[in-house]
Amino acid sequence: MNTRRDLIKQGALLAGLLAGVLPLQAGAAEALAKSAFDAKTLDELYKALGLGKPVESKEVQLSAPDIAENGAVVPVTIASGAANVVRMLVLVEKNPSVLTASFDVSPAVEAAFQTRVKMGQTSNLYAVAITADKKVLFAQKEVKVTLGGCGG
Amino acid sequence: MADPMRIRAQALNGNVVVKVLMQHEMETGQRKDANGKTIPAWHITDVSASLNGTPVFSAQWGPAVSKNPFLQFTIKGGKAGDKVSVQWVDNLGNKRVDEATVV
Amino acid sequence: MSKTALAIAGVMAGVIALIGAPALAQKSTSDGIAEYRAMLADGNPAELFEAKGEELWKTPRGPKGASLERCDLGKGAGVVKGAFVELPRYFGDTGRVQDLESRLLSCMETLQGFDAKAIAATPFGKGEQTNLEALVAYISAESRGMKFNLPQTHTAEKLMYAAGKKIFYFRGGPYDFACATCHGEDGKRIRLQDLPALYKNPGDAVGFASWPAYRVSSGELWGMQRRLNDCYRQQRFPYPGYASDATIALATYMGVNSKGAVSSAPALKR
Amino acid sequence: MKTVHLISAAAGLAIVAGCATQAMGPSEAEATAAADAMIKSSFREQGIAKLDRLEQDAVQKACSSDKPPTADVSAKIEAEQMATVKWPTNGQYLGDWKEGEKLAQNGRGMTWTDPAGAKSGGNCYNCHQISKAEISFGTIGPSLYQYGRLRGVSDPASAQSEPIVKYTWGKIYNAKAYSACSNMPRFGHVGVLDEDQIRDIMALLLDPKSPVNAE
Repeated sequence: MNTRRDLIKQGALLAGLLAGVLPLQAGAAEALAKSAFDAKTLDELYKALGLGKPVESKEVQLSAPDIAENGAVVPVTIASGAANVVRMLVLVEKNPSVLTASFDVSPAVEAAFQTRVKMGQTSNLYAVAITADKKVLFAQKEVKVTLGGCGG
Repeated sequence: MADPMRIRAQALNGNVVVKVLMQHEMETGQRKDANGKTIPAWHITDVSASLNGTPVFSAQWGPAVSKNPFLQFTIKGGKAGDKVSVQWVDNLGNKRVDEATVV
Repeated sequence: MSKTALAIAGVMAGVIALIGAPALAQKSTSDGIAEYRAMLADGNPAELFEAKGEELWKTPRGPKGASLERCDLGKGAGVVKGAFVELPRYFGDTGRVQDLESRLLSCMETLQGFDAKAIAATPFGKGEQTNLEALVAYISAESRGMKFNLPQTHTAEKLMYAAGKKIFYFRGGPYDFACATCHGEDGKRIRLQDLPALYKNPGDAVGFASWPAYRVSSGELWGMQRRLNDCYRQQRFPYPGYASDATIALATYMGVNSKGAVSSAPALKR
Repeated sequence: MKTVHLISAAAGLAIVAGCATQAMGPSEAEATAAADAMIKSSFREQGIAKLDRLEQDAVQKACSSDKPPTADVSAKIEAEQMATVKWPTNGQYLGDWKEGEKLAQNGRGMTWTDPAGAKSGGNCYNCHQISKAEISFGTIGPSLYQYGRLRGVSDPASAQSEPIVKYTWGKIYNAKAYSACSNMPRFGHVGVLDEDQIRDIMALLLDPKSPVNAE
C-alpha cells in the first residue's frame, strides 16, 4: 500500500517535526524533576513541577474502570487531543505518592498511553496533559477499589 | 538477569501500536515482610523506545505502576518490518532491552 | 493537505480506539467488574510465564542435563499440543493418574534427575516451584481454545473421578466447609467473585477451564495445584500435599465434569 | 516415603476394583474407601491447622454428599445442635454495631497462615449483603440488609422482639441447629467467635441505629 514516495514523504514530515517543532523527548519539556515522585498531594506535585493551576478539560481523556476488582492492577488509558502536548501524567490522589507515571510526548508518538497502576484504596484518578506553553489540562474519574476474595 | 519482555508491534492505519509486558516486581518500598522488616523499593524508573534505532518514546515511572507492567503507546508512521526496541532501567540500575519486528 | 487530514483522522481513530465507548451513567456492580476484566484482557502477564516455560521445556537442566522435550504428557513423548485438556489421566509408567504438575515432576525426576519429592515440598513461588509455574503456563497455553476431554477408560481414572466427587463434598475443619459449600450451586458469589458450580460443566473458560491463571492480586502464575491449595487454606483445612492424590482426584472430578468446555488457560484472575 | 506407599495402595485398590466392575466404574463402597485413603494420605498439618480437622463429627459426616440427609436424620442433628447453643451469660444479646461491622468485614482466622491465638473475624460479607455501603458482598447466604427492620425489631430489648433476637443469636452460635447441613459455620459452638463478638454482630443486624436498619 505504502509507496516508497509516501514513505519518504512521511519520513520527511516526521523528521521535520522532530527538528523544527520540538527537540526529542527529555528536551521537550525539561526533564521531569525526580522529586515529583515524592509529592504527597496534588498541590505538592504541581509545585515540584513548577506548574500553574490545572484546568479540567475535554481535551484530555481518561478511561479506567468504575470498580477495580483488585487495587493491585487498575487499567488506565489516557489521551489528549490538545495542541502541543509535551507530557502526560497519571496521578492517583490517595496513594502515598500521587505521581504514578509520566510519559514524554515527542512528535513521534501519539498523546495516548495505556498502563496499569496500583491503588491502595478508592480514589480519584487523574490524567494530566502538559502543553509546551505550560498549560495544565486534566480529566478525572473515581475508581472504587473493592475487597476481593475471602478477605483472608 | 531479568527475563525478556514481550513486545507486540502492529502496523495500524499508518501508525505502529506497541504493546509491552515487562517482568518486574515493582516493589513499592512501603510493604513489610512477615518479620515486620520493610521490603526495599525495587521498581522500573525509566522506559524508552526507538523505531529503527531512532528514539521515539520515553517515560518515567514511580513504584505505583503494577507488578509485571503493561504499556501501550502508538508510534506515528512506521510499517511492517520496522524494528521497535524497548528498554527499561530500574532503581537498582538493572536494565533490559528487547526488540520486536513490526507486523 | 489531504495527507495531513488523513494523519489526524488516524490519530483520532487511535485515540478513540484506546479510550473505548463512553461509560454509561448507571451500571451495576457486576457490569463494572465485567468492564474491569475486559480492560485487562489484552496484555495478560501470563504471556511472560508462557515464554519462560517454553524456554525451560527446551533447555537441558538438572543433574542429567536433559531437556523435557522427551516428556510424555499423555499424547506421546514430546507432544505438548492438546496434552493439557486431557489431564489428569492414567500413566502406565508410574501406575498413577496424574495431573499436569505431578506429571511434570515425574519427567523432571526421570529425564532430568531432579528430586521430585524435594520440589513437591518446596513452598510455592520458591526455587523449582517458580519453574513449574512457568512450565504449566506454557503447556496449558499450547491447548488454549481446545475443549476438555479427559479420558475415563482406565479403571484408575474412573476411581479417581468417583473419589474426587466424594472429596468435593467432604466437609471438615472448624468451619464445616467442603468444596461444595462455595461451588455447589449456580449464580453464587464470595464477596464480588463469581463462584462457578463445579459439580457440572460451568461453561467455556470458566472454573476448571480457566486455570492456570495469572493472579493480579499477587502477580503470580497459579496452576491448579496452587489454586486448590489456597481453596483448602480458606476452607481452614490442613495442608494438601503438592501433587497429592486428593488434589489429583479433585482435578479429575472437575476436569471430567468440564468435558467440552473450551480452555482459556492461562487466564487472568483477580 | 509414606506418600509413595499410600499412592501405590490406592493404585492397587484400583486394579482390584477393575476386575469386578470394568464397565460401570467403582462401586459406592470402593469410591468411599479410595476417597478416605486419599484424604488420609494427602494432607499434612501446617501451622495451627492440624490433622484432627479432618476428623468429621456427626454433622459433617451426614452432610458430605450431593444428597441431603433424610428428614429424620436432619431433625435429629438439629435437635442435638440446638442443645449446644449457649445463651449469653449476662443476658445481654446486643453489643456495639460498629465493632460488629468490623467483624463482618474481617475474613481472617483459623487458616494455616494465621497465628495461634489470634481472634477470628466473622467472615459475614463473604456470603451476605449486610450494610448498603459495602458493595463487595457474597451471595451464598441471604441478604441481611434491613435485617431488624424487616422483622419489626424497633426495640431489641422488648418482649415482642425476644423470639427473633434469640433466633438470631442461636443462628450465629450454631447454624446447624436450624438447618442440619447449612453452609454457615457454627461460629459460637466451635469457638470461632466469642460471646462479645457475637453480641457485636447481633447489634449490627438488630440495633435500630445500625446502618443495616437505616431507612
